[in-house]
Amino acid sequence: MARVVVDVMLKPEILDPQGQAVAGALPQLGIGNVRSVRIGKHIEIEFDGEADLDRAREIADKLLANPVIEDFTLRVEELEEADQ
Amino acid sequence: MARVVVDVMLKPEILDPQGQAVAGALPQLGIGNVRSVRIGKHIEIEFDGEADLDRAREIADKLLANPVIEDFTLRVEELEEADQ
Amino acid sequence: MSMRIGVVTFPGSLDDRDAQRAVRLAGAEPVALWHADADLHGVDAVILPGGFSYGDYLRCGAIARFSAVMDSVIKAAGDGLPVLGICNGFQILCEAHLLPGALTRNEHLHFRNRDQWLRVESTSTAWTAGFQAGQEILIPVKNGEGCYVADRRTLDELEGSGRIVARYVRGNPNGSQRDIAAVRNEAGNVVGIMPHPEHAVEALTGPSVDGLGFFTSVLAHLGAHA
Amino acid sequence: MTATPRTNETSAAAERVDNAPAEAEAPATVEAGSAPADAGVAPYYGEGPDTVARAASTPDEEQPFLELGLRDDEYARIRQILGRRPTQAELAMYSIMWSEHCSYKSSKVHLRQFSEKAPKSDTMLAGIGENAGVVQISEKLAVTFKAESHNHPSFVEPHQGAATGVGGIVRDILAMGARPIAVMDSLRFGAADHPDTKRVLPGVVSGVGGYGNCLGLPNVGGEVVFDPCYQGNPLVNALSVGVLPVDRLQNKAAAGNGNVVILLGAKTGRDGIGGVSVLASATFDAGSETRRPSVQVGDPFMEKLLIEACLEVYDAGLIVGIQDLGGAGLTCALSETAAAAGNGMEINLDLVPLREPSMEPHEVLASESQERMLLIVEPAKVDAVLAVAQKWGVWATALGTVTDSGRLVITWRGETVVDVPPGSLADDGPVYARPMREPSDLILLQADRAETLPRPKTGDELRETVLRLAASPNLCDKTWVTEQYDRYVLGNTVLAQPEDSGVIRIDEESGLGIALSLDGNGRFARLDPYNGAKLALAEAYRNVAVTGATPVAVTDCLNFGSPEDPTVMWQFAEAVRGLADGCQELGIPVTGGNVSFYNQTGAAPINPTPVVGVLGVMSDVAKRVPMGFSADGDVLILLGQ
Ligand SMILES: Nc1ncnc2c1ncn2[C@@H]1O[C@H](COP(=O)(O)OP(=O)(O)O)[C@@H](O)[C@H]1O
Repeated sequence: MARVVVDVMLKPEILDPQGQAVAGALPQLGIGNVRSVRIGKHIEIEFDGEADLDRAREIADKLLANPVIEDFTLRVEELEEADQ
Repeated sequence: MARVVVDVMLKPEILDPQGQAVAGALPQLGIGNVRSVRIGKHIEIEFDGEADLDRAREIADKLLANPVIEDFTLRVEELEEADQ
Repeated sequence: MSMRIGVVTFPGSLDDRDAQRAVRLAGAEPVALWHADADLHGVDAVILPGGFSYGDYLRCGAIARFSAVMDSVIKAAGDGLPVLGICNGFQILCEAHLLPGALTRNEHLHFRNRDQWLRVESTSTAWTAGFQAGQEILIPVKNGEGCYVADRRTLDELEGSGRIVARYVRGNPNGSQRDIAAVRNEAGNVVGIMPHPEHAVEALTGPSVDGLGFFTSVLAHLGAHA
Repeated sequence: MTATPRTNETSAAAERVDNAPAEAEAPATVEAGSAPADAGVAPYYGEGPDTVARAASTPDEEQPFLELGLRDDEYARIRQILGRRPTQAELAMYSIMWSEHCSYKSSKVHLRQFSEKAPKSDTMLAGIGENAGVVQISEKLAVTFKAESHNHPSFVEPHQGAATGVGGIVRDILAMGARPIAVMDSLRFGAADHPDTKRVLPGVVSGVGGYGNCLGLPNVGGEVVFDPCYQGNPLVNALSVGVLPVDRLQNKAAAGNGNVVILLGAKTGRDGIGGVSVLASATFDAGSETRRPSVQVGDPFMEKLLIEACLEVYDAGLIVGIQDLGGAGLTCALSETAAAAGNGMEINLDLVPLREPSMEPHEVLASESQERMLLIVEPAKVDAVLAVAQKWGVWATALGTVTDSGRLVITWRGETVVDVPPGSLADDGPVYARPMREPSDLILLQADRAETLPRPKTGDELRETVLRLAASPNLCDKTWVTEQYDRYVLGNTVLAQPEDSGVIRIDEESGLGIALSLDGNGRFARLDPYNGAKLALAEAYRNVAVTGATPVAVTDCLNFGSPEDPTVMWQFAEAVRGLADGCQELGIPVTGGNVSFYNQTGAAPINPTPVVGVLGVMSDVAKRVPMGFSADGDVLILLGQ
């Protein structure tokens, strides 16, 4: 069993209000050295058998990312690696 | 200049309706070998100078993730690496 | 002298003027508080209103929780000041850890606005003392992230200590665990509620006037403790 | 903003402008640096920008005006106006301002009837030609409302297209000096069971809801209609209404030599500059691929802050003029405000806060970035305006000054790239009397009468018909849609869905309020556009009247196919004539509206779809009449035939 990780981000030229709002709030936390924040989606797809990169790409393309405004990257992740 | 990437995921015991909705739609695409889909946030923080991992951890801890329901992971990413 | 009840405006607060109206209709004086001003101006109670503070982009209430006014609210709440968080205000109270649990994306993934029946289960709070235990009331619910979650231990503890203030009845609009619509802190001065009592204070504009009870309750509570 | 194809772009210039007095930005964002001077820049045009001086010295340089949607004779006229070829930035500006969407070049000759046939009125404080019509409803208060389309963007990216449609109409209302108090949406999709409807409908609904809910504006009504003719071309028509004290009415004229021009709100990015990418590809060999049309993304949180900041600026009397930035961005705002005052302007484009520092001048001028307003401010009040912006966390940047030169002069990196008479952009665009012809199939369509359909004859058949009707997508319950909209926020919603009209209380003390309805019927208009438009008007008028309100004003959204198709033009002309006649008969004016042409898939236009909004006034909303039976034993009476 293995996992494919898909990261979906807005294309660079597309406005990211989320990231902007977070970046704008950082000074309130006393943080001044951040230039920008961009926020996207992190998706973990677990397959029954092998990690199926082609299937994952198809899922990302059809369901996870909106090609009009978003790009995505894919990678296989070993499952031992626990979160956090 | 470099970037810190923070991935925020719901804790495993918290229901993820978005991930479930995607997983539930897969059979319609003829995809049967997916065991589960979980959807979280992928956040890219760019610093003015060096990538500041401690600051990033502080931001993630205080703001980006809610410890009641979410976990996060951090990593530094080199900036040459273009998006997708 | 009439009671003075503060209503905080954050950038992106939307129901702040509605909360002020409800306070006025209940017979108190609404006092506008500003997120960047730590001064609570001597108010007798505070309402954190609904809306989309900071666009609610990251997580509802996550950013608002760091405002100057919240430092004061957190401190005053510890000293017993009655605080009511409605919708976004409830989310802010959870983010500030004044209340347990968290509010997440509605189970059905849509924003939903409907007239909702609730059962009031705890009347030992500053904001619900005027209701009968078990009373069913009708007030609007409207949220995209109103699904109340907490781990099982917290939920059991809330239930065991009577800290579930209201539950959804005749349908759960967002998938909240154990149909939770409102909770309180241990002392009962801090209450968070997802539906909007301030939208049910006039027969002309609301589905009922049941919401008024929250605002008259706090006045009675303040009067009794004056 | 509408569905018409985007065009745009050029650049130009001669001489330079000097720059603006002050620059300030609010702390809303962390990204630093508003001036693009420090930008890492892609080489532009080899030796630099296409300046006015360069344009004068290279008269024969080929320009992509056709790709920008300009005709040969239009291009020739631009050259004649300028006495030289336009610069790239200028060409962009003319192509935008002379597009169908901005110039109303095909519709103007017909729309005149609205003014000509309108009843005399002294309560109409602003009418057609302003950002939105304004009607006085009491000694102290006025109401402004308008409908607008965002059809094409909503097909490309349903959520953002619909969201920015709401954002755009709300800024029109705001620009009049009003606090927006409600929205409505009239939606048309393809067949309910078509796979693409599954993509478009939920996206549009979440976009309308997401933006309106986050702005805190109750949604008080609208329509959801399904018809295969909208499959490739859904209609998203949004209406907003606002209220203002009569003496807070704003106007867009950039009056007063020496006054400062301030851009307020979001940073400028490459949003919606699809048309302009033609220019990019004409001047860049490499790298132009990344410059493809960029979807406009809305930030309702920013718009909420913008609303509060503008209202504070109005109440403190800090501005002389204001204009929202809509589909044509800075180009439209600068030229319209200057033209409205008969003035000139000197603008330093380097001062525009940019999201992407590498933007070219024509891109900055054509950008459709959302959540921006242009203010005209006396120099002594600039600091006060900047302080308000700071308080609300929105960017505010002085871009230049009003002049009495009669020229709009724009510099970029020290060079003049635009030098034009603003009126030539805003007011003197081409006007066409397009050929018109009745569709040849109309007779056949009209001959196919309902009377020839089989009628249910038995109780069972009748039952089956009733059930089929009740379950049909166009008649069934719309709760799935309307539940996603906040109808309670602001606490003044007296009637909303499922009622025939939205009713909103304006004055808590007196109970003064308004009623609004938004209706259309494309199928009927296809059969008879003249009466179809009248029918839409009558429906909205009746819906308002039955609540107990007195109808006082009309707005419209006229959704049609290509005006270059004579049969579409005929449908349009008939519909306008019908609406104007209907308004004349009912004695109420059209105070504003919107034309959306080119709603077609290939050669197939949508059904002609005039959507009509009617505003009514009620002296005491407590007397409103809701629909539905209120008590046992009430008597039912059918009025009319
Ligand atoms: N897109 C929409 N946005 C807001 N309200 C809507 C929308 N579509 C329908 N409604 C509302 O839902 C209710 C029912 O709509 P509909 O079934 O079309 O009724 P009617 O035929 O009486 O107009 C009406 O109050 C209408 O205003």
